[in-house]
Amino acid sequence: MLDNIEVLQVLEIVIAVFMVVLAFLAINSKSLIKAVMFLSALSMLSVIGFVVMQAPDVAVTEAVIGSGLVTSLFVFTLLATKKVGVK
Amino acid sequence: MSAILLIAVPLLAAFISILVKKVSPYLLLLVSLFALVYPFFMDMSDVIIGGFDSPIGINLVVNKFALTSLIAVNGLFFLVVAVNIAQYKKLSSILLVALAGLNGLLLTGDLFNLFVFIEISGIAAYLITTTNKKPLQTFNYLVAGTVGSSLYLLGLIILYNMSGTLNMADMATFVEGNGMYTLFPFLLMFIGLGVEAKLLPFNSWVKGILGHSNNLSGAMIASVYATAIALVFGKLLAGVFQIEGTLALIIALVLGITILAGEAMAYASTKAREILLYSSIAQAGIVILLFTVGLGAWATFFAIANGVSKFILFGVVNRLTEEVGSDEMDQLKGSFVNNKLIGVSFTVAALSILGLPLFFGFVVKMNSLIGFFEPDFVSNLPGGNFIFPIIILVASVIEGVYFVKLLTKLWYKDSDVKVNFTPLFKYVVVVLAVALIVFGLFQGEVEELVASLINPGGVFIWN
Amino acid sequence: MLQFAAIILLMLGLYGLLTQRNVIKIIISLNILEIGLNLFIISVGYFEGGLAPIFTSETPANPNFVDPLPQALVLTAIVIGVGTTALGLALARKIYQKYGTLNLDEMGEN
Amino acid sequence: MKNFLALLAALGLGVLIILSLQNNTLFNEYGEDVTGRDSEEYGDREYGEENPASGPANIVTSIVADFRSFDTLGEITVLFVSSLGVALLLGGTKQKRLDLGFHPNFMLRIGSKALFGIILMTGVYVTIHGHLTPGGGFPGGAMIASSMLLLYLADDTFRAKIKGFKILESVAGSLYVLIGIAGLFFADYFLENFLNNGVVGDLLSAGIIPLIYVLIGLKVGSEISGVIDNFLTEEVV
Repeated sequence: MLDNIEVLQVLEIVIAVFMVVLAFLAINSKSLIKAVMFLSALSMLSVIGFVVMQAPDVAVTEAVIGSGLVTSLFVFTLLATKKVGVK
Repeated sequence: MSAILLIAVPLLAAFISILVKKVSPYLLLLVSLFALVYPFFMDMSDVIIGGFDSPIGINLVVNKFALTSLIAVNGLFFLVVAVNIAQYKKLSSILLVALAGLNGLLLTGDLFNLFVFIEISGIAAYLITTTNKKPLQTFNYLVAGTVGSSLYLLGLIILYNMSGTLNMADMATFVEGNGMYTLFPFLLMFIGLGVEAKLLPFNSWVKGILGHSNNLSGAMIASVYATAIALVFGKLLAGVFQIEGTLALIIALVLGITILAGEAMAYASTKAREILLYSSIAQAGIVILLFTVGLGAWATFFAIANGVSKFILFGVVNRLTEEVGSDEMDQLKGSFVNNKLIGVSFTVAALSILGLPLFFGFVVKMNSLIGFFEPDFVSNLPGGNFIFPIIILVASVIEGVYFVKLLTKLWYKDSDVKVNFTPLFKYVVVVLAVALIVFGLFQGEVEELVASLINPGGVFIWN
Repeated sequence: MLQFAAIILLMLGLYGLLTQRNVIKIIISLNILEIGLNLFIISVGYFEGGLAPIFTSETPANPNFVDPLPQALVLTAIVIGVGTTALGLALARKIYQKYGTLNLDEMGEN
Repeated sequence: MKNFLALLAALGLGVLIILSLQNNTLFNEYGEDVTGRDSEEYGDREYGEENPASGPANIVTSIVADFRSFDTLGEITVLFVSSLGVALLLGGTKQKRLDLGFHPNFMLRIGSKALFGIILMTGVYVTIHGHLTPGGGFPGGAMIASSMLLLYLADDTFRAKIKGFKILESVAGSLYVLIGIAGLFFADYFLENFLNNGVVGDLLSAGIIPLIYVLIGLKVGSEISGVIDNFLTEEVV
């Protein structure tokens, strides 16, 4: 049986690795809409990071603002500049 | 009366002004006049916000340095607004926020609060530059500014991790005892502010912004903001981080290169606005260099003299450019023949920056140079007593060459360039030019005023 | 562990800012930098076994809270980040209107 | 070559951060205890205590809206000025809704309208309980704005009444500053809490803080709604 602290440590490592990978993908992805989605996922993972580090206030704020509203603003900009193939 | 009103009143006016669009320009004029007059009636004591003593709460530091800075910056701000507001009524609310941000920068005694005010005044500045109608250049400015403030925040957090405080006075005590460990975080904060202050190599945005500036944005960024940021640098360098040794040498060398590179690029340019903007890069370098080596009192007045001159120079050149349609020196040839009064004021401002006798610029430049050789001036740089005065002198010589070149072109005899200046602008420019001369003539009085800024202990700002 | 990820995010954000030539990508890099910075700030206040800084009816006497100040700072930083991002995206639209592209290399002006 | 230099700069930043942190404990066990930091005093109260120096049960809230409330005033100013900027850049006299490229079907329309109410209520709840539970004015206001966003998505011709947002924004912001100035008169300092702090943990506690958080929530909500509206319109060509 793993105790709480160990579970947390494993979780931390997993989140950390995924965050770095997502950031790398967001920067290097050719498609803009994919890059925005990677950024959104990265922001969502950072929310878990904030919860792990005992910062629930920050987590709630980042979840709503960082991954919700900012992503929608990005998508609207992409739609307005007609760079996405949605039709 | 509490200094907090200098920030609270513009903010309140800004929030109200979006509802009453029609009267908002007058509101702006009224509030900026208030901000200019209010410092004269302010109590000289620190202000606590929220009822919690610093470092638990945030405090505002009110001392002679803050008062001097506030009067200079708010005065310039008022003039810029008064001259330009009729043309840019749409920006009233944004300018009110900018005023609150600038006052906050100069007053706050908390390092994180300073970051907030950097962002407020920064965003207001990006929006002021959107009037240039050059979105790409504004975007570059925004990215540079945001990265700069992020680096500032990073440095601040590393310092917080070491010291456990965000208060400037407490941080100064901590830095004094732990000079070595604070080297890198300080460097980050220095770079962060250096972006706004146009220091090399973080000034790639400057050309895009000031090279396409208009009446409002040129005077705002090159005069008001430049003065304010230089004085904030002074506040940090003289009050919080009294750097010395290798770090001081590295920073001073960066500044020296900034000065010489700025002057060289100004020399090489043929466009009037570019000459001025590269010259302001060099001037910013000189001011911050003076703060770095510990000649804070004169550096303060150097920044103010530069701000006043730049107001005239950018104001006139932008108006000329607007009318002629180009800022190539050859196109502007002879512009002053039909505008003698403006021409004389422009010449006074240019010669003052150059540091010729009779002008305010001379008094500050000479005294700053003398400061290096005073017997009780202990330079915190190895060999600093000689290298840096020489750099400043060389810079002045190059300035002399390109300003004389610019002036001879602008005063060229045969010309059909006719530019109309609004009467208000004319008066303001002439009054400022007269002020430059008056301050230059009453040299003794100015020196006394500056001496009163320096306390017996040699400590210049902190009380 | 998370503070290392934060530093790597900071580095990736800076790298992206310096190499990307697309306006949207630059704003994305800026956001990555900001997320890294926020995580870093929180990690400065965290220590293992610390409690979230909220008093409830179950809070023990002498609670061992994590440092709440960095959390308050991050709240401020997140909101400021949204402000600059929104402004940057609005500028991106203006740039697109003017040049017809979002790529800095295709604008023929710099 | 340019990429290499960028890589070098990024690596330099990382290495220097790590080096500058080695002389303290961050890398052994994250940060340290709050002992010795200024923040030691922020949590200086107990659950159920009557009228402490700062009332909220949530310590982060007490920093954001009480100890360092001035920062927060600056922060909403940042949001205020950037929403003004977005309006300046994207707004105009001739505006139409941005074509999203799809028409919402029946399910989306009904579902969004049902969700609108729920999200709005959640936003209000989070705002009002900001001094007791995680959340507060910023996420609460953002949730209110998200509910507005849903309305936009549910109906591709929907335009909100921008004027209403403006009034809300202006009034909330002005009231925040006025509460601050009231502190100057009723107590001694700007933004000082001039009401009784009550019992830590009660809904009606912490003096002016819930009031400030509600104002922040309204202001953030109306500002972000305004930003969304501006992003979802385009000029008529």
